[in-house]
Amino acid sequence: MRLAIKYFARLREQLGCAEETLEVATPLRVTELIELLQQRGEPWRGQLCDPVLMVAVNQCMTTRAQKLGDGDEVAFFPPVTGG
Amino acid sequence: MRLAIKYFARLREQLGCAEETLEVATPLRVTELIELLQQRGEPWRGQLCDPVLMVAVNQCMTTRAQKLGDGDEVAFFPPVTGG
Amino acid sequence: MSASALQVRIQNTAIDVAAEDAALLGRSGDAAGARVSFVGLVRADPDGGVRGLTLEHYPGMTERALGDILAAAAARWPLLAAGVVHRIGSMQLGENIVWVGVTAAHRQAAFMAVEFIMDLLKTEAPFWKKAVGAAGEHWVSARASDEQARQRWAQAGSATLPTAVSPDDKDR
Amino acid sequence: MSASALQVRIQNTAIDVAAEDAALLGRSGDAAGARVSFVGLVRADPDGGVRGLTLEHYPGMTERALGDILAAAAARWPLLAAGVVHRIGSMQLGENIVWVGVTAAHRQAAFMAVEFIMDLLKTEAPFWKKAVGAAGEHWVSARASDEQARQRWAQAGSATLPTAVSPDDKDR
Repeated sequence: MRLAIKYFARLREQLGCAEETLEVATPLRVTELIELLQQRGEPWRGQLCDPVLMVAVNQCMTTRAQKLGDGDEVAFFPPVTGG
Repeated sequence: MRLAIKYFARLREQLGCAEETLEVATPLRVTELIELLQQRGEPWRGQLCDPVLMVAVNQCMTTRAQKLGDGDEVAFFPPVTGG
Repeated sequence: MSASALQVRIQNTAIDVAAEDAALLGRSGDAAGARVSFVGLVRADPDGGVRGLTLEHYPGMTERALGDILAAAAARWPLLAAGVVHRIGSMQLGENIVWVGVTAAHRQAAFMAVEFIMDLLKTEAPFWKKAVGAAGEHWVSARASDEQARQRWAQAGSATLPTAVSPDDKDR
Repeated sequence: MSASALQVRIQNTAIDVAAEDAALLGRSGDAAGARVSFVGLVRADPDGGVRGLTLEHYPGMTERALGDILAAAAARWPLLAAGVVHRIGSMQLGENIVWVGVTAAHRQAAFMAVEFIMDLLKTEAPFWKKAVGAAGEHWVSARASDEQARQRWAQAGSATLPTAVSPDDKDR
């Protein structure tokens, strides 16, 4: 299945990546997607292990336990600082 | 001693008096001034016995226990409703 | 905070809220990160009777009471500027009765200060409203909820900020 | 309350606060007795380093998150109208970052709603600030006090809030 992944703010800069499309073989949860991305080594391994990172799926804030489906838009970003 | 007395809003209308100057013989407290005014009979007697009436002396909110001095400005009025 | 940072005015003409907000910011300096502005308006009664208000005040004492309330707010919270403009005389449905504005580095202080100023103004500043409607005029009664709102500031001295702000917080 | 009473906008140009306040009142009707307006500004650092900000957001999710926050506020308090305008891109010291406005019959609902909207915006809307100063740029850190401020709304009625969802709820 296919996932659209987005990275924002400091994380975007540190990974050098704003968005990508990823083909994954099996259904998985956010936590497993993070492990998959960390297998790329640094900076992915270090940046994505930050426990304060927030995650949104299809533009709704969610947890690392959420299951992902084909076509989902997954976003990772630091704690928000607007307003 | 001489007192300047003011009445506001509903009280002013019910007494038919906005302000007056009163000569009193002895030092007295607000509560004694009220008794003095009530000796005029109605509408003074009834209007000035209202326990929610507020009192200010020299433009500061105070209580009926306050002592009055020569030249003081005493104001009586209903609970305020600005804003 | 300079003395001119706190300003009180009573007027019998319409309140220009945008001008008051702009002037407030103008005397706040560049440390202002939050501005809270309150406006109270002549509102329609649920039963549609109200067409306007007449507002009476106690000249002299009003300005003093409002000045004391602003000074009390500035003593409780770290404000940059604060102001109150209150209208008197006759006004129509939808017109502004009162404007209160506050600036501060952070929003919590600004919110608390404006609520405090309004709660004290409603219970301690010598203004009286007479409602004007189709069925004639009547003096507006004081609301018990205003007295309750005022009580919440009486209890806990000065520690009224809902959240602690640590010294190393650089952002609003 | 009509659907048009709640309005969200993201823009990369200056926020005209007076125009937003006027438009808010224009869609509030004649029952509006209280209007609370909040503005967040780019403020000077205590050490004088900040000259401006760059604001990044998550297009699409931002509008959705702000709309959910306004809807949650309108579900909690009897509001007549509410709006949020948030700026993105580059802005200078003293410029407006965000405007939040609410009208209601009575002031308590209007104050609570604006504080609620700001507390949720600060912790749940996907915006990120980068401070621009003499010594270069840096991403602004989240404040613990914002998270604490958000927690005070969590106890009652959290079903309406876009909070984290337990794992079992997400099967599809």
